[in-house]
Amino acid sequence: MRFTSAVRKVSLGMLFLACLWSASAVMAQDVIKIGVLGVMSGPAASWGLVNRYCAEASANMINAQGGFEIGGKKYKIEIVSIDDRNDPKVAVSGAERLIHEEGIRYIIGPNIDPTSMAIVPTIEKGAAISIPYAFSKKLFTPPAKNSILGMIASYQAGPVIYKYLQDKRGIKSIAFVARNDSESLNQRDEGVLAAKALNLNIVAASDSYETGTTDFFPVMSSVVSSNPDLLVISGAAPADTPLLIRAARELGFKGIISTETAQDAKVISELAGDLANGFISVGGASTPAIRSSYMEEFIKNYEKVAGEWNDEAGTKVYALEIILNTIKAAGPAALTDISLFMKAIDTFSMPNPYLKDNRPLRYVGLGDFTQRRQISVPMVVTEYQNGDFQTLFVGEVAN
Amino acid sequence: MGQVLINGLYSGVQYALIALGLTLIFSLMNVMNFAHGQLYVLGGFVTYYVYGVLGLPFVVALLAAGITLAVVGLLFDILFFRKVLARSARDESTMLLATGTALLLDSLFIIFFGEKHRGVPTVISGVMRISNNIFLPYSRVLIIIISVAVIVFFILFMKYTRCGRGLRAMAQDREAAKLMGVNVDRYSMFGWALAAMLAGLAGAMLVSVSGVNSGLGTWLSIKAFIMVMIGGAGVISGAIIGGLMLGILESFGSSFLPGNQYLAIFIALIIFLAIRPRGLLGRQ
Amino acid sequence: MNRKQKILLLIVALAFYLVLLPYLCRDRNYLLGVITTASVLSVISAGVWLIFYIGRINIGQGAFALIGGYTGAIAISKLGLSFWFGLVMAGIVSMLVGIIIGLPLLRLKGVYFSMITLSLTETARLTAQSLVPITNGPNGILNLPLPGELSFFGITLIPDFAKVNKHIAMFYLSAFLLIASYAVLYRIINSRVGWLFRSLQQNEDLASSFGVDVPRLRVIAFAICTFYAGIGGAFFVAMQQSIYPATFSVQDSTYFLLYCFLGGLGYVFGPLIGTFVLYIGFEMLQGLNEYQPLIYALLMIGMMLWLPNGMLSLRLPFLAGKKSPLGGAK
Amino acid sequence: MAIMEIHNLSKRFGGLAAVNDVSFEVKEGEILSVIGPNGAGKSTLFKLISSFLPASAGKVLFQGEDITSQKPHIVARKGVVRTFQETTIFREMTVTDNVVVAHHLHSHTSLLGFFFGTRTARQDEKEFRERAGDILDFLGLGAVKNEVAKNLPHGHLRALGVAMGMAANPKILLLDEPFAGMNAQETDEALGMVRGIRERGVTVLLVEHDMSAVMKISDRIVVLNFGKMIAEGDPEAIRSNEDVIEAYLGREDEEIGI
Repeated sequence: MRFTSAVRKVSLGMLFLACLWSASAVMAQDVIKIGVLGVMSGPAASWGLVNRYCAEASANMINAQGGFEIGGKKYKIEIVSIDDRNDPKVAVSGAERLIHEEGIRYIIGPNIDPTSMAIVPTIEKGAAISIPYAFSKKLFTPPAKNSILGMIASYQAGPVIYKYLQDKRGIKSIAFVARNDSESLNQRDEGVLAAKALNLNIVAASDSYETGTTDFFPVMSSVVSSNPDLLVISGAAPADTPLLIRAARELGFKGIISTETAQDAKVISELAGDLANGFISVGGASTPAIRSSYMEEFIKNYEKVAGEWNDEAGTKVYALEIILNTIKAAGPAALTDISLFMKAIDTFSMPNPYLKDNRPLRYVGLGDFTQRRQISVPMVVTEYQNGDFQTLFVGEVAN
Repeated sequence: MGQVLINGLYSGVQYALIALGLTLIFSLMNVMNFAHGQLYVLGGFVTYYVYGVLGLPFVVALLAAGITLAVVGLLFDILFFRKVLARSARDESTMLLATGTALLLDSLFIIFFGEKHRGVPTVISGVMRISNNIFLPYSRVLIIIISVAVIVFFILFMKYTRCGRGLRAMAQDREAAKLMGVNVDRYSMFGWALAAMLAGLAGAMLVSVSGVNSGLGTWLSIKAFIMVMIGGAGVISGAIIGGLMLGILESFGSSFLPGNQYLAIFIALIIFLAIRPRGLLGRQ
Repeated sequence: MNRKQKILLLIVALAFYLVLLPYLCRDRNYLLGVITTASVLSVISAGVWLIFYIGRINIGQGAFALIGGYTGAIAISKLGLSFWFGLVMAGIVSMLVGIIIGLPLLRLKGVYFSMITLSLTETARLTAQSLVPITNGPNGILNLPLPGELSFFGITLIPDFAKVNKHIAMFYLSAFLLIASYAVLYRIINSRVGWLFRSLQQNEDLASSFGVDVPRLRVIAFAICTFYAGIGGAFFVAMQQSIYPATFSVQDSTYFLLYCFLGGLGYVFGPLIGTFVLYIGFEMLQGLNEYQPLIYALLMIGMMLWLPNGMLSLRLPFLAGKKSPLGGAK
Repeated sequence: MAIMEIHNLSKRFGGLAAVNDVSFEVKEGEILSVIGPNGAGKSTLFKLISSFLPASAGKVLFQGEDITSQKPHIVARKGVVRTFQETTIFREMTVTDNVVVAHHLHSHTSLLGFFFGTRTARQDEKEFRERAGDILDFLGLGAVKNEVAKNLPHGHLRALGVAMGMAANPKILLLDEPFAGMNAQETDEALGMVRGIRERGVTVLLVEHDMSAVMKISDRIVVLNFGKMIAEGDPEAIRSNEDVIEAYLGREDEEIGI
C-alpha cells in the first residue's frame, strides 16, 4: 500500500537523520578543539577571517611539531570555525553548536559587541570561555567572567594616543566620526569621554556613516568643516579607514588622523596612498622593528593559510597561544573544566614569543574590569608612512 | 552647502548608472534583480585586477569590466532567468531566483577575491578647489564625466538604434513586441548584458575612488531599489532622477541629520510611495 | 488520502515532533536549540506565506518580528511585566503597527509592495538604533530573564523556566506556538475566509465585483501575518535573552520568503517544511566554512530551476490531502 | 421607473476626456445597451458606473442614491454588479466553487464565524452550494459544475463569469461585451441567457461592440462616440439615426485608411 510504504520511508529517513546527528558528536581522542566564531562574510569579513587564519596558522605550526604538550601528552589542535555574519542570533546558535556539538570549551571571537554579548548566556550555561575582540566593559566586568578581551580596547588606546599627541604635537581640539552601528558608536562615546578627561575641545562627535558606504565625502565634509587638530575614526573597519582618510585629505583637512583599531598597511596604501602618511593606529606585533623570529615564522604560516599577510593579524596572533599555555599551566583537567583555567589566569605569565624584547604575556584588566580578563597584547602605536607602519611607541595596559 | 550639493551630484550620477541597469531589467522582464549590487561589485574587482594588479591602462580596465559583466549578464539570462521566466508567470519566483544569485555571487566573491578591501591607484590625482571651502578631486571629476557620457550614450542608444527601439518596444509590451516580430529571447539576453554592463562600468569607476570589497553588494542593491522606486520602476528618466535624488538626499542627510540620514530617507520613501505608488515618473 | 489516513499521519508527525525528537535531543542542547529556532521561525514564515496567499510578497516580516521582539523585551525589562503578558502584547503591538502601515501600503501591488516592505525592514532596524531611550539603541537590551511561572488562581500552568531544563521548556513553548499558529492557519485556509483570500490573490477586481471588501480583507490577512511575526519575535528574544537592532534584518526577511517559496506556496504546511529543511540544512552545513553559503545558494537556485512549486510539490502520496493549490494566474 | 440615473458623467485622463458629459437613465427591468465604435469610451463608462474608476465629474444615482466613486464592493452590495470583459474567473477552482465564493454578499456569518465553523456558517455554506447549483443549471453549466474552471471552453467561461455576477444577487447586472468573439450560434445562446436574466427580474445594462446582437436584444440603446453621447432610443430609431451611421462609417473609413 502506497500510504504505509510512504510512512515507512519517512520514518526511516528521520531515523537516519537522527543517527547522523548523534554520530557527529563523537569526539576523536588526543585532539584539542578550539572554536573560532566571528564574522567571515559581508563588509566586515576580514575581522573574523583574520581570527580564523591566525588560529589555523598557529595550529599548523603546533601540529607540525607533533602537537601541543599538556601534562606529558601531545595533543593535535583542531580549529572549528563558524561565520556568525555579525548577526547576534547566528552567533548564539554558532556558540551552541561549538559548545554542545563539538564539545569545545574555548572560543576565539566574536568580533563585535552585539555578537559577543549575545553569546554570554550560552557560554555561561555551557561552561565555556570566549575571547571576544569587542570592547564593551560589561563583557569583562563582574558578574561576567567567561569572556577575555583579546586585544587592546579603544578606551585603553584612545587616552594614551590622545595624551601622546597632546604632549608631543600639541593638539587642542578633537573630532570623532563613527560607523552607524553599536560597535563604532560605543567606541566613539568612550573616546569622547577620554577626550573630555584630557580637556580636549570636542568640536564634532555626532557624524556617522552607514555600513557599506562607498563615498565618504558627505560625512567628511561636515566633520572637516569643524576643523579639529585631531580627527578620530572610531571603530573603523579596515575597509573604510583609508577611504575616510582620503576623503578628509581631499577635502583639505590638515590635522592628524588616528584610530584605535588595527588596520592593514596594504589596504591603506592601495586606497589612500600617500594621503595616509602620518595616520596613527594601533597594531600588535606586526611591525618589523619589534617582531621576533617566531613571529616571522608565524607570518609565513599565515601566508600559507590566507594567501597574503594582513596587519590586522598582529593583534590577533595571541589568542590560541595563550589559551593553550594557560591550559598547560592549569593542568589537563582544564581541557574540560574552565574553572581551573579561570584560577590559573590570575598568576599565569609566559614570555611573549612574538616580540624581540622579553615582555611577559599574561592576563591584565584589573584597572578597567576589576578582574584579569584581558590578554596583555602590547599596545603598539604606529604611524603610517609610505606603505608601512612605523612604531611610534610600545605601551601596555598597566595591570 | 555647495560642497554638499557637489557630493550629492557625484554620488548621484554613479547611482543613476546603477539604477538604469536595474530599471532596464525590470522593464524588460519584470524582474527585480536582487543581485544588481553584486554585479557592480564584480565590475570593481575586474578593474582591481586589470588596472591595479596587472597595471594596464584604466580605459582597458573599464572595457574589461564592461565586457566581463556583459557576459555575466548573458549567462544569468541563459542559465537562470530565462528558464524560470518561461515557466512561471509569478513575480515571486524570479525575485527569489535573483536573491539566490545574489547569495551565490557573494559567496563566490569571498572565496575568490578574499576578505580585504581592494583599491587601485588614483587615475588622476589632485584636488580642484572650486571656492574657498568647496573641493572636488579630479578623480571624481573624471567619474562624473564618464558617468554622464555613459548615460547620454545609453539614452541615445535606446532612442535611435534599431536595437534600442526593440528593447523599448519590449519594455512597453512584451506580447505586442513579440507579435511585431521582435525576437524577445534575443532582446532579453541583450537587455541583461546591457544592464549588467552598466553596473560593471559603475563598479569599475567606484574602485578608482572608493575601492571595493566582497560584502558591499547587498547594501548597494537596496540603494538601487530605493532609487528606482523614487523615480518609478521601468522608466529610464525615473532611474536617472531617482539616482540623482538619492545621491543628493544622502549628502544633505549626512550634513543635516548626521546618523539618521537613512532612517529619514526610508521614512520619507514609505510616505512618498503610500501617496504616489508609482514614484515620480512611473506610469500611474 | 482519506480522513482516517490524514489523522493517522498527523498523529505520527506530532508524536515524532513532540515526543521522539525531544527525547533524542535530551542531551543535545544545540540540536534542541536548532529545532526550537526552526519552530519559531516557521511561525513567522507562516505569516509571510499568508501574504503570498493574498497575492503580495512581504519582505517586511523582519520589521514586525523586530517590533514584537522589542515590545516583549521592553515589557519585560523596562516595564517589569511577566514574559507571558509581554508575549501577547508583542503580538498585539506588532499587529496594530501592521494594520496602521498596511492600510495605505497594501494598495501597492507586485514589486512595489515588495520593495516598500523591504524598506520597512531597514526602517525598523534604523529606528531601533536611533530610539536610544526606549530601545537602548545599538547596545540592545540584554540579560532578559527567562520566562517566569504562569499560574492561574494559584495553579501553576507553566513552571518557571529558570527552574526547569531551559532548553526543553523553550522547545515545548515553541512547539505550542507552532501547532497553534498552523492550526489557525489551516482552519483559515480551509474555511470560507481562505477562499476569499484566494480570490484576492487571483483577482482583486473580480472579488470586489461580487461585494468582497478587498481592502479590509487584505488588512485582516496582514494583521494575522504581523501578529505571527510579533509573537515569533518576542519568543525568539526570550530564547536568546537579548535583542539588538540587527536581530531581524533584511536578510531574515528574505529568508522567510525563501522558506515559504521552497516549501511550496500552494500548501499550508509549505512554510513549515521549508523553514525546517532550510534552517536545519543551513546549520548542518556550518562545518563547510565559506563554502556553506555557496552550497546553500546553489541549492536555492537549483530548487528554483527544478522544483519551482516547492518541496511539497514532490508528489508524495501521503501529502496529497494537504494540497490547496494557488492559481497560476498573476 | 428609472432604477439608475446617470447625470453629466465625465472622466478625464490627463487632458483627454474619455467620457464627456454623458447623461441617460436605465429603467427597471429593461435591457439597455451602450454601443459605439472602438475607443468611444464604452469601457470607461462601464468602469465609472460600476465604480471601478472614480469619476472626474457628474453623478451616478442608483435607486435615487448617489453611488458615484464609492468603493466597488459597496456598490456591489447595493445591487450594482458587473462582470468582466476578459475571462476573469478563479482559474484553479471548480466551477461550483467559483460561484459559491461569489455568494459572498449573502452570508449571514462574520469571518470569525466562518473561521470557527459555527452553525450559521455551515448553514450559509449549504445554502450557497444549493443556490450555486441552481444558477449553474439556469445558465446551462450544470453538466460541467465539477470541472476546474481553467479547463472550460471559451463560451462556458463567459457564462461562468455571468453566473458569478448573478450569485451576488444583483438588481442591475452590468455585462461587459458579452458577445465579443462569439460565432452566430454561441451568440444566440448568449442572447437567450441575457433574456433569461431579465426574466429573473434583473435589469441588464450591457456594453457591446457587436451591433447585430445588440439590435436583437436591446429595449433601448445609447450610442457613444469620442466620449460623447450621440444618440439614445429603441433599436429602430438607432438603426436609422444619421449620426450613428456617420460615427460607425466614418470610423471605418479611417480604419481602412481612405
